[in-house]
Amino acid sequence: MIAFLKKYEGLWLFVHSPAAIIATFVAALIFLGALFAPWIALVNPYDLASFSLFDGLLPPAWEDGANPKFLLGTDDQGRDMISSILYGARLSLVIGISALTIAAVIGVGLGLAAGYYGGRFDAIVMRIADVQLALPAILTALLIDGIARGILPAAIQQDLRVAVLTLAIALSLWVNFARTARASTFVQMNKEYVQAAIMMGQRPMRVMFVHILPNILGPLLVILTVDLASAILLEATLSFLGIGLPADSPSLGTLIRIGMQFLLSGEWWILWIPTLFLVALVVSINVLGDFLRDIFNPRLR
Amino acid sequence: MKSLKLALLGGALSMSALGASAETFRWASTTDPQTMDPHAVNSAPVLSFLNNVYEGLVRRGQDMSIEPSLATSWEPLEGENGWRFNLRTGVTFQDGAAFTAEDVLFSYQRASDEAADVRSWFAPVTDVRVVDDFTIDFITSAPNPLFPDSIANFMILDKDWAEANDAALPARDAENFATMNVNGTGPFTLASRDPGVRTTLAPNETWWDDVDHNVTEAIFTPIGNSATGLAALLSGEIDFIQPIPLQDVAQVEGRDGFKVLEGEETRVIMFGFGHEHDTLLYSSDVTDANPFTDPRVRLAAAHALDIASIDRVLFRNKIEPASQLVPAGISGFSEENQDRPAFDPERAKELLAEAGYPDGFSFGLKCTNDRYINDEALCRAAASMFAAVGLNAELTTGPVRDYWPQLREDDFDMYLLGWSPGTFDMEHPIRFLLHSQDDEAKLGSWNFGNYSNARVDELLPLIQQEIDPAARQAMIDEVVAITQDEVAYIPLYTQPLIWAAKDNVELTQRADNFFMLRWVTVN
Amino acid sequence: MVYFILKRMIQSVFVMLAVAFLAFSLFRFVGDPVSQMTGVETSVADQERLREDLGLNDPFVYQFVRFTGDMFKGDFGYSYRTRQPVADMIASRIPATLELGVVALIISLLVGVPAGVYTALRPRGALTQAILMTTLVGVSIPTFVIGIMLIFIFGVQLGWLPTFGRGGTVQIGSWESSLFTIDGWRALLLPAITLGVYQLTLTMRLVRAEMMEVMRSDYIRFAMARGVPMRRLHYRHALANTMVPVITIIGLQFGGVIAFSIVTESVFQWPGMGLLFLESIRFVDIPVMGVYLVVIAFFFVLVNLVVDLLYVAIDPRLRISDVS
Amino acid sequence: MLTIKDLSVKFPSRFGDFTAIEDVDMSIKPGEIHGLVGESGAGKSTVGAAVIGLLQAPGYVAHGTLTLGDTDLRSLTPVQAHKVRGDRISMIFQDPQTSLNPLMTIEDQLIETIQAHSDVSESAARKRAVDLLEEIGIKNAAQRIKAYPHQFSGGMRQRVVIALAISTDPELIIADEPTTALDVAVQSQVLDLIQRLAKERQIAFMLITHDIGVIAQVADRVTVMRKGRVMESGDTAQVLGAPEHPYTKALMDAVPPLDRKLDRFRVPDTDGALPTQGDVAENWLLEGDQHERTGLSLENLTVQFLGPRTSFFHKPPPHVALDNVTLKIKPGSIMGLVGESGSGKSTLAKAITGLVSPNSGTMMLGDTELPFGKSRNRHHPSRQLVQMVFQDPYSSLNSRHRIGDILAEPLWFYGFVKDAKEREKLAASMLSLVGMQPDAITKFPHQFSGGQRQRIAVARALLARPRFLICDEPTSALDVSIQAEILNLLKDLQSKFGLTILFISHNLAVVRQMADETAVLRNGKIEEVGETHTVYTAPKAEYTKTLLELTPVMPSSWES
Repeated sequence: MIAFLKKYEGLWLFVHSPAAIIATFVAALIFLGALFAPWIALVNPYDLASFSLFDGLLPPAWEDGANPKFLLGTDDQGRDMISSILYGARLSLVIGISALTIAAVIGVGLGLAAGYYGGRFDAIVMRIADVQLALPAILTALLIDGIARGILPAAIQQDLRVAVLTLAIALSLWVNFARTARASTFVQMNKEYVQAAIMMGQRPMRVMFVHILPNILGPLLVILTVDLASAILLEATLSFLGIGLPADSPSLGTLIRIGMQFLLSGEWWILWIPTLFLVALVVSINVLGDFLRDIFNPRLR
Repeated sequence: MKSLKLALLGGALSMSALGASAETFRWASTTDPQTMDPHAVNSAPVLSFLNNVYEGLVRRGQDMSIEPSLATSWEPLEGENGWRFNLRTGVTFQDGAAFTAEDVLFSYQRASDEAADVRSWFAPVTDVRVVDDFTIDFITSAPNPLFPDSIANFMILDKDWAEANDAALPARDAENFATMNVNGTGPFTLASRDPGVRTTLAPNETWWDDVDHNVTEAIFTPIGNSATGLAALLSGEIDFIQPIPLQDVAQVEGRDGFKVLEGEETRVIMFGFGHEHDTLLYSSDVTDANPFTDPRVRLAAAHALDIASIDRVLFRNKIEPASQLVPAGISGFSEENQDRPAFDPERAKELLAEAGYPDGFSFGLKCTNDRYINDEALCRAAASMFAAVGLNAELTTGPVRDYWPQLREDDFDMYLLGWSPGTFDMEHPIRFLLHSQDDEAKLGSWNFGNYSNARVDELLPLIQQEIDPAARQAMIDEVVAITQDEVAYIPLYTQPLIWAAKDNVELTQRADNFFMLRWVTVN
Repeated sequence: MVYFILKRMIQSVFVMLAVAFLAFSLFRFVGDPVSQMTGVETSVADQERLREDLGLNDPFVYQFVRFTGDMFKGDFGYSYRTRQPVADMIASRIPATLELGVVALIISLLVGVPAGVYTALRPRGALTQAILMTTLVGVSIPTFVIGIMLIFIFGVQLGWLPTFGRGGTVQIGSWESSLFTIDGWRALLLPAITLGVYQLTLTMRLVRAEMMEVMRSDYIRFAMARGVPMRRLHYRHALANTMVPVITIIGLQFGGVIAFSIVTESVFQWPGMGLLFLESIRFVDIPVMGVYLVVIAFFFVLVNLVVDLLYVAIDPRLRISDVS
Repeated sequence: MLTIKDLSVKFPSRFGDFTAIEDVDMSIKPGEIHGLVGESGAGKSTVGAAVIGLLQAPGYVAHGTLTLGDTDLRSLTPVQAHKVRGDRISMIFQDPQTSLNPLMTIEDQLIETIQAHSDVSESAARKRAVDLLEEIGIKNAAQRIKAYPHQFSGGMRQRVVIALAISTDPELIIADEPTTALDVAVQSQVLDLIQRLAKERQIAFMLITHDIGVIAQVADRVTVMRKGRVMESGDTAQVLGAPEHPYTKALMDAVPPLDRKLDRFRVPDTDGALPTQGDVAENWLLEGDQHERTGLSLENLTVQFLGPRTSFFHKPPPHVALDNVTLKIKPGSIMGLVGESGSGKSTLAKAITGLVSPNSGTMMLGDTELPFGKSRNRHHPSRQLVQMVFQDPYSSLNSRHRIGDILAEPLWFYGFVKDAKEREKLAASMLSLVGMQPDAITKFPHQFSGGQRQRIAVARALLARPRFLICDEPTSALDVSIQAEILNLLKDLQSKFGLTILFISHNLAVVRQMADETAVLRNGKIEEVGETHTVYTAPKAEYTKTLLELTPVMPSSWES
């Protein structure tokens, strides 16, 4: 076992850093919880008939006046907090991860091409990036939310809300990928294996994706973890501004927005339990991101 | 009824504390009045704020009854339809100019111009004649017993001042002098105005009425976020905030030094139907018909709702169940038809079976999420109650800015609506919600489902012109009875009105949510 | 040098035009302004006439050309909500947002840079792990939650700081500043901290990564070999070279600061452009939204230009031509 | 006087402690230049770092004594050690580009060092700094001192580094590869400067380098190291002229002589038996129309690069990389191309392979004309007929691809072998042809040494069945012994398959061993071209003469 660990430097470092272990444990727990939410959760918060109003505002089990059936209490609608959080985390992660993938595909594609062709194409891509940076993420989300409401037929608007939100978040994150991919591609371009491939007469697409891409995955992976955390936070902020998901299919962000109304009214758990959950999720993802950055950092090679 | 009495009690108390020491009074609300021009926008926050600066011919007292203001008395005209107003003498505007009938005529022309959003108040008025400096006649197209009531918010401004600063008409697109400056006859005048940030009022020394407030300076600041607003009150930075979220009532009452004023707003919350729709838009199982056109299905929906538990869980026992489109205590309230459909899921299922939908159907319920108190939570609760009897509601909530356009395009199966009668009389909701849509006559303009009943349409003009109160009430009762039997709408409850203030502040909470500085005493 | 600035200027104009076009073309879908502007009892006919007057029925391209045309003429149009000229509304709100943003940036630099240096020089220290963890938690809590927590702790419970608004401000020409009164600073502190937390973590982590990179470079090892005193080596040599790349990235993060300032301003009722923008969205006040976006794009472009100039000023290699 | 007694340094790693150097003994008298020579990984830099106390973390001195004069360096506290650094011991690094802080003027960095060790006023320190710069040969130093490092050429910058090193007149200076990054001409000036300083200021120099020529020219005594241990040490003439230790002998054999051409380097036979499955690849190469040897001829080829634009109005000044170069490479021969950095050698290679498009002139491969740069479409025959072996073995192979895939790519791309299994078999066989174990197919590039990677690069080039091979500094990144093996390999392959080779290098000795004809390139112009022997023994161009004189070389008198 030790030999196996030694073989891969990354693993050896992993075993020796408690922070990474705890973070992975927490993140894995949350991911699994979210994945198996329908089976674990007491009640499906999205199905209106599955909970009743009369169980509203019940405190967590350890406080008086609680109903032991709901370990962490219920929100104003009578939804069990744990089930809401699991479903909420699931939705937040679905949105976060799909937004990330879209952002990665757009960002890396444009970044690679900008780095490879350079010159005018590069300038254009960078100006588009500037325009995107000039529009803060919240703005992009607002505007896309508006378009969707304007264009899409009313009937399917409701179930497309998740897609609209994902696209909005993705559009505000692709710039990070583009900038990193472009910088790394510049470095690889004057490496000799790239010149060899170009000399052979290989098509630009093949040079970019078969040769250059594998060599710039390191820094991109780090961006992936860090941006996953900010995607989830962005979703929460959008919900706060009232643009995020509707209240009947809550994500973590919506749960926190609903919780904000009860901040002072004594029902502290409606806000703080989802917030702590979100912090645990985001911190563990960030810690993993830092750990990956150290692994891929050439200094360790 | 209990809530209105409470408000009265509050009022009486404040009258006694006279001549307390001079004080700065700081208060906040969620929205800032858009403009200082009394005729530019017909919205509650603006009219409420400007009622402290400008005055109308008549004004509402603490119990909402009509009192003399710039007009000392008024009587119906003989020989033609209309009213004669005898104006108060010796009144001056805040810049010293004398108040005469000319100013009233000028204000009427300004307020009824196309550029003024309040022109709908003067739909019945055909002509206005100045008899002499202190008498003026309003000629109406038909007998209009409620006319004086309907112009309580019609505020008078000085003709010369307006024309001198070329503010003869309310601002169309660019602002004019009246948007940022005032010259009224009211108890307070504008000291400073920083739109969206801070507006300060100072007492009007030359006010004609006797002063029973002790405010030397009033500072109004809008606070959008309700949690921040509450924090501002509890930290002592502001003396009064309207409204506060009802789940924070216990918290405020728990702290010493603060008090909560609870009352009923005149706004009735209800569900409306697409009477004219021939199919359901959002249904996954019934696509060829609109079950809601059958009154039995509408009654079933009414029976499915348990208002008592909504009150207990969502509103912490602060709402009054509503049986019709206006709350009790409003003129024209129909005493006979006070009972509303009881919570009876079994009866609801029977009705649905009778109507041919034994296992119910799915439909689209559309609600706002930022317009009425707990509107989103209410719709979710209602949807789960409907589901219990087989009416599977697919809930869509959204901000109010997109809500009205969607309703206008009939994009709903059932929708949430809150209505506060502008003239505080039953005729108002009948004119806007029950009369069938008729654009030229500007009737039924908010009757989105286009509920239409010939008898109701026939009765409206009669009600408007009937001078004798008893006969008028009888006709109103008939309309209420018809619409209750046909379940044109499902009235749910009247919305609670929660204000919070420091203990040392005496003020009066009025049912139309207007806040009058002149009844405030800070001790 | 002049060429460099000119080129950047031209590019900036394109960026701003693109932002204006993008923003304007999307506003048509954000809701119907007329329904917000008119009262409950306004008839459909009146609403239609108002829509006509405001030119909302004109073809889209025509509206856009008019919008940009007016802007170049300096006429930014009037707000649908308050009928005030949009230029005045935004101008009166710029000082609040700028001061908040700048103070937040200063806080993030004053705390972020030393923390970054410390954590870089003692990578294994206990305090370093503590700093890294707390800043990580700080950036993981949504901004609005931090804001409200600060309000309740310092505003309500302790009562030291005001819970909302800008406090006493002093009018200097047309610039309303809160930097010259104690009361102004008391009001500015909490929102600046809330806005600064995100930026602080970012700055610290950037400085840390860059500093560790620089510490491994040859000229640092040569300076060590020359026995240059450690303090001077860390700050005069290492930190100076660290700040060059860090400044560019901070410039790029400007968009983030603006985004979070919208949230911070709405929580603290801070009368800045962000709050005005939020209100104009609720009210579908298109002219204000349009001009806000263009002003933000202008600031973004300006910051980028300043960052580029800073870059050239700091790094002699760009300033002085090559081998003489 | 520096004395080192059985010094050993260890680096803890997850595999336990890795011993970098073990039982090293050495002593350097004031004024003596002591050469420390060995191949990369021999641990020479570690010795220097140990002496000045700048070992890369987590390395530590396991045991042994280090005494400078009468101070035991190991017993110093960190603060004391830092005081000694710069004051009594200084260091010079390899790359002048990165040794100076780019953001500080030369003046600041000089004054800072002087004031670090002697409390003297700033003006006095400035005066001393100016004198120092004058002493090491920088003209109008008083005015140039205000400049930034990037405003000096490579050679000048190394002089400034030396000035910094001697600014506190130390007893010992550790020079780690001080001239490796410099051109021949500048290198000899710096070496003279070091010799002058050693004599005049009685400074003990530890000169760490892999270049035996430099040692021969400058060092009084020399220590030869291999894999962390000292092989042999003594007077330079004795150790280099008549080496006793077999490793030193092999090392000396591997050094390409400048004055004569060897047909092959004497290379110690490799431990494993040479694998023989190379025949499959050999036959495959021969069956192609190889035998038809094709030459390359260039007619006044000119390549210009546009500098960065500095204004809208006038175009930026063009930088002429190649100035109408005419060159004829006879079919089946090896043409050497010699030139210093910046002479345009690589640009020529890029022009031929189409990476750069020349502005004018013609290029003929055999009898077909080669279209310029971008206009050469991707399926032009020259793409396959012309192949290239690059300089840096660590960047010429894609580190994320397996060796098998790297080698199979040309076979698949040019459509030589359709079936994947076949391709792998041919690739394995080619590996053994270039002297590698066939099982290398499944491994990744980072699992091989520099020399092995260069062999793989040659195998890749051959798998395209080229007729014309360009070798752009193929061995300058390798150690002398490895270089010898690779050069032998290229000689064998050229003679066996009759390839036409363009061999580019800055090292005159290496070109002499390989090329039939040699061209000398300077600032884009051909200074001289001709049969190699005549160019080396009777150079016509003045530039070639100076190059031959300045190249540090073993004095023939030491030949055994």
